[in-house]
Amino acid sequence: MLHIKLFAKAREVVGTPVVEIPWSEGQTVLQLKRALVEKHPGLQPMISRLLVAVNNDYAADDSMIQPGDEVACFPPVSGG
Amino acid sequence: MLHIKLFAKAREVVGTPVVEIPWSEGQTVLQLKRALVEKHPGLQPMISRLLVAVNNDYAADDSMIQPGDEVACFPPVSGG
Amino acid sequence: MIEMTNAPIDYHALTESVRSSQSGAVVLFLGTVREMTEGRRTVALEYEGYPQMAEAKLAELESQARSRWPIDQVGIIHRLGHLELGDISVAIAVSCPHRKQAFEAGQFLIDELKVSVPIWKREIWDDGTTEWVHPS
Amino acid sequence: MIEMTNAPIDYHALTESVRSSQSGAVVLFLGTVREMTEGRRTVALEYEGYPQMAEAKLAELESQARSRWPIDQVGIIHRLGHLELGDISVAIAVSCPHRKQAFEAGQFLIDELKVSVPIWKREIWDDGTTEWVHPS
Repeated sequence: MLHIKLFAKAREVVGTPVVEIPWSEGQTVLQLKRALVEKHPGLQPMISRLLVAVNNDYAADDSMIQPGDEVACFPPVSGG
Repeated sequence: MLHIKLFAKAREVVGTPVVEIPWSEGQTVLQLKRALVEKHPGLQPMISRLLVAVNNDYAADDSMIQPGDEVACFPPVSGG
Repeated sequence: MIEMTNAPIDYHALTESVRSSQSGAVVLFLGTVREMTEGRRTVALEYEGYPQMAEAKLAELESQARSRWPIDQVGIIHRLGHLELGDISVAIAVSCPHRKQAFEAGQFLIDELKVSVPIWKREIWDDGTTEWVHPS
Repeated sequence: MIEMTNAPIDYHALTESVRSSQSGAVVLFLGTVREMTEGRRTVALEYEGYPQMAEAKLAELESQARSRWPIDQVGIIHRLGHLELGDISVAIAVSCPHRKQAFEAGQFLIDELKVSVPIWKREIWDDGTTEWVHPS
């Protein structure tokens, strides 16, 4: 299982700050996004804007995620 | 008589913060500079850089100075 | 000093922490909660952050700034949680030998913070509605 | 607030005086006494001013800045007299709706102050010599 931290509107529409997704070696960020939306359809309207961070850095759609990675998913940032 | 306030190196080379120069209507900033240097030759090396302010504003060489004006003379500023 | 905090930001202590006799210039930037945005009235803002990644990203920004300007000291504090009108959401202090460097580095840090540091804000409007802010 | 003073500058009070819920950005600039200048070591600076004209010129600069940027509040304090290493010689605080405006206005004010405000400084070098600073 991969534990994915959610923030801001992504957390709000899912309703919880962490979700679990079954995971195996060799899968990518894009596959994670699709799995998230499948499990939590509320994320569908924002999928094109969703960002994924792996081990505290932004990860591109074709990046691999390993089972032990620290993973987060959130909309574009708006701090400051 | 015109009272001229001196600042910074101009004050230092003359040795006093205010000097008096005989004055009559219709004379200019340039005439003041010449009169100052004649009376205080220590100002000669810096005459080309000397600035004159009349009533709290910079005055060009051809500006007139009236007897009651507030007049100051000093080198280029270096605050901040 | 890089910090995420729920407490009010002590920008005076932050500024003192970057002062140094090796630097002739200090620039401090404060972001504060503004009431009016395009004609709409804000009553409060809520900031949410991913603190661990935010601190990592701010440390990266500090490194990038140090590679571009001769920075002496830098300090960044971002507040999270509920902020009222006028409250300080972010403070960035930077000291450099000369003023132009300090202005440029300070502006770079706040510009980049808004682009890459995982923090989100939600407007609470005076009509009671709330809205996650989209970056412009 | 425009002020010439012989006392240490309270930049915290100055910054508080420009904060406002109408502004999203505050920029504070501090000029401080730097030890090294082109390889020479300063031990102190002496600032002399023509306070009456300096305040008039600073008020003019404030007007010019207000005509170029939507400034909310601005405060400028310049210190005169004997300053030690690290002491603050000048503090400029400005608040604006948006950050770019505040950075630009702050930089304009310190750049122009150095050009037009009648204040002079004298270096006291570590070899005991003193030297009036020529503008660069």
